[in-house]
Amino acid sequence: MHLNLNISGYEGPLDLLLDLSKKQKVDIKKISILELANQYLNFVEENIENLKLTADYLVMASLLAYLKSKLLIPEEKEEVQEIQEDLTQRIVHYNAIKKLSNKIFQLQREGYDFLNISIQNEFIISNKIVPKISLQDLILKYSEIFKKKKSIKLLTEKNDFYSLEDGESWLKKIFKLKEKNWLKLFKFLPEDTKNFKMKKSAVLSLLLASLDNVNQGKILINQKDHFEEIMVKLNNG
Amino acid sequence: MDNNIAKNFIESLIFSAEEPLTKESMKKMLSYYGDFDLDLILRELKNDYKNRGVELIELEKRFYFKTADTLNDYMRIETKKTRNLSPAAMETLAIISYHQPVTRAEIEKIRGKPVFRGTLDTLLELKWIKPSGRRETPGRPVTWVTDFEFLKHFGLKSIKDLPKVDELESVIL
Amino acid sequence: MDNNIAKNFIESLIFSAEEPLTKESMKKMLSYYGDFDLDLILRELKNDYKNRGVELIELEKRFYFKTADTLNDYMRIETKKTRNLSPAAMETLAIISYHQPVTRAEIEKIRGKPVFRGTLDTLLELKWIKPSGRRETPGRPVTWVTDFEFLKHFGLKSIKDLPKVDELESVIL
Repeated sequence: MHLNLNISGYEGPLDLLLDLSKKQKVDIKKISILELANQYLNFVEENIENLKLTADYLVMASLLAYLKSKLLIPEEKEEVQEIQEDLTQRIVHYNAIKKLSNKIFQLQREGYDFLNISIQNEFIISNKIVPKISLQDLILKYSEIFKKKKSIKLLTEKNDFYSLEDGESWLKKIFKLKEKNWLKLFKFLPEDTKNFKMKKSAVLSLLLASLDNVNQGKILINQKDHFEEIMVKLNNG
Repeated sequence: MDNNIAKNFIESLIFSAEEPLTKESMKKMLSYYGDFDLDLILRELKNDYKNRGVELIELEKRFYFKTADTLNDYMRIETKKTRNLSPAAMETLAIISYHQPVTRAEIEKIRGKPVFRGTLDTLLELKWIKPSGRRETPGRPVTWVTDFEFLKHFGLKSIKDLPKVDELESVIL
Repeated sequence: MDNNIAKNFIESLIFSAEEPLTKESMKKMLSYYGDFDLDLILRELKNDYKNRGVELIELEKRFYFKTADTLNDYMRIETKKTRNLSPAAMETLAIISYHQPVTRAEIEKIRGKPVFRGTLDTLLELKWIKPSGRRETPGRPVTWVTDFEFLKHFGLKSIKDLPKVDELESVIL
């Protein structure tokens, strides 16, 4: 959802600050931050109903409230000098960007002031990429796969993973139980998983199998919130 | 607007129009800027483009530019680039050609390693493979088969012309 | 193919291409027909179209024709693509154009409010911006820069031709 709330036509807290600064009718670099803070906080107060949704206005309000409190005590003025300068700088910068964004769109534009040309075309240009591979290469590759597989199998056998079908078979218990209540999905996991890697693989295959069953309308699945227990139950069960 | 700008104006209008322009529509647009001899302008333009790469065509009282007829002989260009196919793509292609229709999971099982989407995309782009129906197993995975360009590239009449696996075994393995 | 036909050939190629052509692609197509001086051809073409209704533009080493600048005041373009950008998109575009390469977080800091993904998507779709490299700071955020179509759309020769304001000079970029 777009939370692009436009309060009285302002694009954001900086836009509001910029507008308020302009009302001071001095060089933007010499604005009174104290006065600005007062005006901004007043504005926020008046519009508090509208502002409920946009945190950025409130973040700025709290910064300005802090600044104001410091500025009212003369001996603490220096402390907030840096924040004041930074804020002024940001308003100046934002002002520049706003001006420039309008200037860009005042430039001549394609489709408005000029057109690019592409005329009727009798050319047929095809850009073909032809891979260098012959039938021999293909066949050799195929035989290679099986040569390799023989040696790979020995290496990978003990590191095998559970398949979707495995998940399916564990989940089958739910149909045998004929239980009408919600059950914890992970109760269906096998208990004899060798290591963490295998356990991860088992969780995955069980999850996928259950989603597949949901898809087929055989079971229902439910999780109240992130990290909560995943519950399953027979559909029409 | 002087005569020269008027001519440029018409020239750019014809060039940038999406459809061939009628004299009436051009006359109307010119009329905002003064009184000009459109026929003279069009004659001049036709002449200007006589020996160039594009020519001004009048067809059924409409005007447009097209590439010049004198270039017709040069207009069919087929650029061919050769490129090496990655080992992954070659393996995947080999498996698809011999096991089609075959799912990605099945290819991975045969290869003993994952098949990345990019590999399939490469082969798809070449029109060497195409998706076929789905396998009626959990997840209903799509299956892959070889496509027309594959046969064309390898000079095969049909996929049956590929050497058989048992033939291969006696020769290569 | 003689020199004149080669020139016509290039002229018609640029006119009829859907996208601006690079020298490389033109050179390649010319090479099928002989050995020609492409740079000379392009210089001549640029010159031929100097005072005409269309002009040959070279932007980032790509070539295309557009209606002549001198006619901008007379063009009443009716096929206006009336797609108005939101103020958020306009500001984001301005920030990217003047501060590129710039990360999303940096844009947000200048704007003083979040930049939604949709805003960047709008600009991406127009091909006005593109992701560039990553900033070597924690999280390695992607940076954004303006793209070719941005310059082309606003008739700019390079990013340096963007309008300037004094205010921007005074802030540390």
